[in-house]
Amino acid sequence: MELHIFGIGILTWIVFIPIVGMIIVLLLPDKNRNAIRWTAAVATGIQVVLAGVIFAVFDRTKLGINDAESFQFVEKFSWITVEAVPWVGRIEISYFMGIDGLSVLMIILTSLISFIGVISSWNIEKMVKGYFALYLLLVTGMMGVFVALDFFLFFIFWEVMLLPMYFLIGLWGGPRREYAAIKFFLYTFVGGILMLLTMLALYFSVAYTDPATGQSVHTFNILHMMNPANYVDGGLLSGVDTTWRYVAWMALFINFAIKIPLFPFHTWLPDAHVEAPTPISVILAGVLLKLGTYGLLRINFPIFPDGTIYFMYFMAILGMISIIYGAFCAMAQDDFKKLIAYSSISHMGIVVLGIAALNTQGMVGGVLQMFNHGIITAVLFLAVGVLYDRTHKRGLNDFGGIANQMPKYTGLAMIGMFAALGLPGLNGFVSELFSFLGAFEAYKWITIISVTGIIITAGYILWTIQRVFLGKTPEKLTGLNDLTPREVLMFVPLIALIIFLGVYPSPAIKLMNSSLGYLVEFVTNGGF
Amino acid sequence: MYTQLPLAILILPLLAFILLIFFGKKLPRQGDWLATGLMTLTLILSLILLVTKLNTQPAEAISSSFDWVVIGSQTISFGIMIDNLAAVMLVVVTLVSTLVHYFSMGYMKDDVRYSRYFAYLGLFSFSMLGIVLTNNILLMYVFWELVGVSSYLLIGHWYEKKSASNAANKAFIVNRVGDFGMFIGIMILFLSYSTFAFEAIFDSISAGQLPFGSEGWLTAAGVLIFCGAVGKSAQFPLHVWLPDAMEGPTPVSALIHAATMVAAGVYLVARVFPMLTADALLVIAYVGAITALIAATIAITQYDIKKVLAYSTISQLGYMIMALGVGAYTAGFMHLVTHAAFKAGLFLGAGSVIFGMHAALHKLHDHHTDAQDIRNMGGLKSRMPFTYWTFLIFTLAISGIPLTSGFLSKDEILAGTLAFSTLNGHWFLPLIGFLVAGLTAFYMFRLLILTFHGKPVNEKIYEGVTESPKVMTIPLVILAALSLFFFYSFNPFGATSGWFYGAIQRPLSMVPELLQPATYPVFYEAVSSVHTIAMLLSILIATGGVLMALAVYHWKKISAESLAKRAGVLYTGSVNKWYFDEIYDTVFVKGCHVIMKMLRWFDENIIDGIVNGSAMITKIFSNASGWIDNNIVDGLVNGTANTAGRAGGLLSHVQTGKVQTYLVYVIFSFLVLFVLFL
Amino acid sequence: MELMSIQSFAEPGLIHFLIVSAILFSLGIMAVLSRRNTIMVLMGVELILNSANINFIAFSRFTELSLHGHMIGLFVIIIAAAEAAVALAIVLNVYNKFKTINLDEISLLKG
Amino acid sequence: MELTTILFYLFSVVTLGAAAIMVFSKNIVHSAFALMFTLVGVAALYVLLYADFLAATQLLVYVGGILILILFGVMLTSQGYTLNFKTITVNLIPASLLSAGAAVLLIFAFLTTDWKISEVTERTDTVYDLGMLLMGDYILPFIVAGVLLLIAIIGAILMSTRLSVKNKGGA
Repeated sequence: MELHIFGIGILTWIVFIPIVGMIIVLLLPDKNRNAIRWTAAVATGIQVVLAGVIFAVFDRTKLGINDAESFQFVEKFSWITVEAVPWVGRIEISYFMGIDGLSVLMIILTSLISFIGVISSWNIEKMVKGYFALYLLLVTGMMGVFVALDFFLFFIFWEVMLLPMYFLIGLWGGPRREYAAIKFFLYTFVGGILMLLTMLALYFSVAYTDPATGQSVHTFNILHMMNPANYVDGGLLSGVDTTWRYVAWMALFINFAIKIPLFPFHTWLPDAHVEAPTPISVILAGVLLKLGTYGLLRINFPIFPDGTIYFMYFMAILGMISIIYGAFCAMAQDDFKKLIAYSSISHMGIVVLGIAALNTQGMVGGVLQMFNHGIITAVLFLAVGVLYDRTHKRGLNDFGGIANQMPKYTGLAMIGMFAALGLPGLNGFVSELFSFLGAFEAYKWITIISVTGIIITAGYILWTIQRVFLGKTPEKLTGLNDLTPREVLMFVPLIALIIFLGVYPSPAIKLMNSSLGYLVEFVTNGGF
Repeated sequence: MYTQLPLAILILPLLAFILLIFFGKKLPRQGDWLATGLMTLTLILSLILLVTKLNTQPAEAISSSFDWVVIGSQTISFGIMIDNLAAVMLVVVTLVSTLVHYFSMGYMKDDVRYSRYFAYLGLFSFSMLGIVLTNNILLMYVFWELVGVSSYLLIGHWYEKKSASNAANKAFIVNRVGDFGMFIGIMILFLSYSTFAFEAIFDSISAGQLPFGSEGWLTAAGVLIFCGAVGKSAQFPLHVWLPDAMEGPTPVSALIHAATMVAAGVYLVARVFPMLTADALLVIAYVGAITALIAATIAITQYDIKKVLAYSTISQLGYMIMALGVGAYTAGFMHLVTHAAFKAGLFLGAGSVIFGMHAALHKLHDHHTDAQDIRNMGGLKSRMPFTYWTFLIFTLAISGIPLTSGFLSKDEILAGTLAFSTLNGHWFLPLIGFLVAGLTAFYMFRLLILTFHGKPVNEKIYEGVTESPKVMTIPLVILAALSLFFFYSFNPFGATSGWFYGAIQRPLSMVPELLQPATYPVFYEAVSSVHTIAMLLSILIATGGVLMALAVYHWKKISAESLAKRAGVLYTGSVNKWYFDEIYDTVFVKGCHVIMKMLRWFDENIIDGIVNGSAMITKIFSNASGWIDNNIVDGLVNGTANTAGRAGGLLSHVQTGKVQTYLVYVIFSFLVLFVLFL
Repeated sequence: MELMSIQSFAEPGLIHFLIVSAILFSLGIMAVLSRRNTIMVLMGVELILNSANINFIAFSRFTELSLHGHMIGLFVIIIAAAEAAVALAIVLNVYNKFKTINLDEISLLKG
Repeated sequence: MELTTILFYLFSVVTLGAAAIMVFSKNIVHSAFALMFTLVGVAALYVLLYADFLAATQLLVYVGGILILILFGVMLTSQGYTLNFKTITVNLIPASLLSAGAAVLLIFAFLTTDWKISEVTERTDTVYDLGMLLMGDYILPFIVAGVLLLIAIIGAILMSTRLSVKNKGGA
């Protein structure tokens, strides 16, 4: 499947449209704020349209994962090639993009959340130009990570995403923004170094024979890294089940676990969320966290199937701890944003548990949960943002009786809350169901303990609803305006998706079913 | 016919919900006519369906389904299934729901969120009908949770009251605990059989496939699924939410917390009956029995009219569950149906009383007297004749007095337990069954007498109470009529000859032979042999209970206080509901709080501490090097700088102090030199 | 003349690179001399260093300087890194002391 | 025109244009970002000069390191929460005269000098040779550079440490 627009592949378009938007934003005069906003909206809007096109023409039967032939919308140009370096051979870094069932849903999610983020950024008044320029750069970084099939390219996009995020938190954030931004930066920086080291180790261990010239070529191509036949003799990561392969797996895993975030690596998340402005929280929870699990599935699982199988239980247990721990911590919070941040930890734990099961239900459930969680937390953070805009408060105990004041808002926010709670008929349930089903097949007791998380989740969500929406309206909260049309506009697509995917998730599942099934097979067979 | 009609039945209430939630405020009369009309239409369709189904031979289940999702290589399909059980249940749900809609038009008349209320009723009816119609345990779970949510929303209808929102939360969370078990049960079934459909699961079991190859897991699956019923049907130990749920509007209590939703647990057990092993059934029977006993003992000391009814509901639900557990399948389900009628009637009657009391208190501007406390009532018989007479019929029915529907079903249950004990020797079950029958008659007549008979406690209030409007009393009359025996069987002393027993028959057990409970013929024989004894005993005990109540509260021959004193610990235990709330509060709620505080502390101090600690270590190092710097390096540096500074001081007076000015000079000179040497 | 200009436009040789570097150098000088902000001055210095580097590399490409030019360029970059680190530390100290980093307000050197 | 020619002019324009923006922009953050483009452009020019390793180093050290340092400097010295990124120019007239003069003189000198242009050697890669040189002829400068870097790091850390200690004492 290929699709070109003006001779340029659709993936290049979808990745670099925000950069074009960024340049236009930078060229516009500072004062013309609306033009800047509209530029960003149009750029991300085009992305949404392109994502829609991808969704429509995507071939649901092709497998992808390790087979370059069955990736779709592939674009591959050699980018940096250095010939005949002594004792290294030819170095090859290519501009290699393509998507399969694993990434297509993430692309749709990224474009949608980015677009919604722009709408909710409309009322940012401080340094509008800089804000939107960084925002669009961030979007490019995220989108790029999801389409890159060359490790070097992946790494570049990964790092491109971090810098704008750092500034967006550090400049437009709340009172403790420096602390949060630096913490975020350090955490992800440590992860980045681990990934860089592993990338280099992989690079020197993998060489494929160029069919045209017969040369042995070192490559950053992720797909080549998946093939055990491509590992050179005596390479650091050659062989199966070696200590170094486990170490490399662990290094990558820590990098991704920081992003997910899994239990011991999670403390940057609550701080970052609390200080970040609303749209950035939305992006952070909606898309950035998914990069972690996406990286696990795209890189850890197929490149190191032996390590994955070796550490299966470890992952499942971390997932379980995250579910329960995140839920309890969420219950203990008084800050609305912190509560949602911890609930994200809990929900991402479900993703990890699902994918650690290494069977199709778990995998599909996990990836669907990534998508669903992205949408649900986006709604929740938007909901907090709406309240924060009006009252400049985030403490759960500062609210009460909002239901009487803002009925429309309450209705929409409650749907989001119930989706987070895993109510059947809303999308959170479907993915939790499949994740747990898959996990139960692999690990009975771990799953049973994890499922208790849904009781705790019900506890803190209902308690939150009670404290914020129900009860008598205190004096100071009277006279709040209900949602403006712009705010309704940012909620409605997400809520519609929540309900639609809750009732009929088939369109989403069909996209990834065959790819993920193949991934499971590929990993459980040890990479053959 | 069999696909369109059920679908229409399912969708009409949903339509009402959607229309009212979006346009409720804009419609005339806030759209109550729309909700009620659609519900009445649903009732008519359900009746048509029931009649058609009962007249269709053979009486097999009819189902149709569609593929919901394909995951991996497994297809999950959803669908509907109509068998006699479902058809009867449909009519029960739609009938009670319709009557409650009418009743609510009077009861909720001046409510602030009138249209919202009717919308939620629609949502509830939709989900409840979904439970009834589905052919699939996953879909049942889906609707199961949806009724939970609509129950949550309706209990919290007056959410300005803290107690209401607390009760709503409690109901939802306690139900979640039960659903947790059900969820795991569903997972076991799906992993073993790759399907969620009841029929397919039963087929696989009867073909000899066991979950994970072990009989223990089959029993476990049965018990876990029963956990869902324990939550929803308020069985011990998860019964605590139901009395609190009385915070909701009274018609809601009648619909959800008496007639339909709480009976869904019973319906669930009936649905999965073929896959329950003898061990699982025994667990079910004992849970039901314990629930019946606990709730009945609490009910005799309560004073809130709705609380008494709530505990009696729990107790009756325990009866039904026990009946299913011992194998008296039809009797249990029949009790569900008859109970739905008379308990809905009791609640609506109570609603009518509360409505009258409220109106009276409102006129007196009295906001302190509790309108629901039976100690504030008395003698209302003459003020509210319709309510009184219908309430009397319902009370007779629930007490199991002959000629009522309650007698028929309760009698069969008692006979069933007795038969079960003759087969297996579990004497505890019939013992509790008869004891609770007596207690039920006692506390229900206590309620009736204290409310309607005797002298009014407060003349002023008494004067203010008037009969409720027609829209509220007519549903009562209809339900009272349905509480009489001839709707179920023309023989007032034996239900087995009626149409109901013909329509609803105990399904064959599918589990391996060794694990099966006593087969139906064996059981039926045992029942027939003890039926007469059971009937006589039950009439005797019920009459005894009624007489006791009359003696204590009407004729005042025995003092209630002295009875209470003599009972001692039992009395205080009963008044305090056996301390379940307190125990759960200390163990679970407080425990949860302790854990969450601990984990929060752990998170903020230990994990974050490690992160910040690594920063600290770096800082210590830098401090150490800072010391070296200050004392050694700086010494040298300062020495050099001082020397240079003194030298510079000599020339300093030619300086302006601005670096860039110097730079201009420098570059200028450089360029000059450049030109000169070029 | 016209021919020549086209020719010189066509193939970038040594001169072209040198001109680029010269312009870059003068821009650097401009920044160093005219901006008040110390950090801007530092950036100007970076420009000057870069322009010098371009010269070195260009010479190593077009003359016999060969790889030695690269080596010098490498060392320039290294020294630039060290310079930037130290300079910024100084700037921070200055800022801490004077609460400003505008060079014309820091006139302690005034005699 | 050849591809390299086009690229040369393209990158020259980018480099010089960005440098000009850097110098003349009023906003220091803009300047910093413009500097980034300049540095990247210079790296591209290196590539055109077959200096691949230097290009990479330029990117890593300048764009990755020095630029970030500068940004940190900007962040840390912007006053309080009211972000004051504007900078003012001084000495405008002498500075522009001098820099224009420098440019003219330099270009004049470059054009008039008779450069000894040798045969252009098409190099495929330089890393190996550079490595050999670095470990051979240039071993002493290499070590000295290492020591210099170390000293710079220690010095920078010391200065900023004192900064934080003093801050603490002050607060």
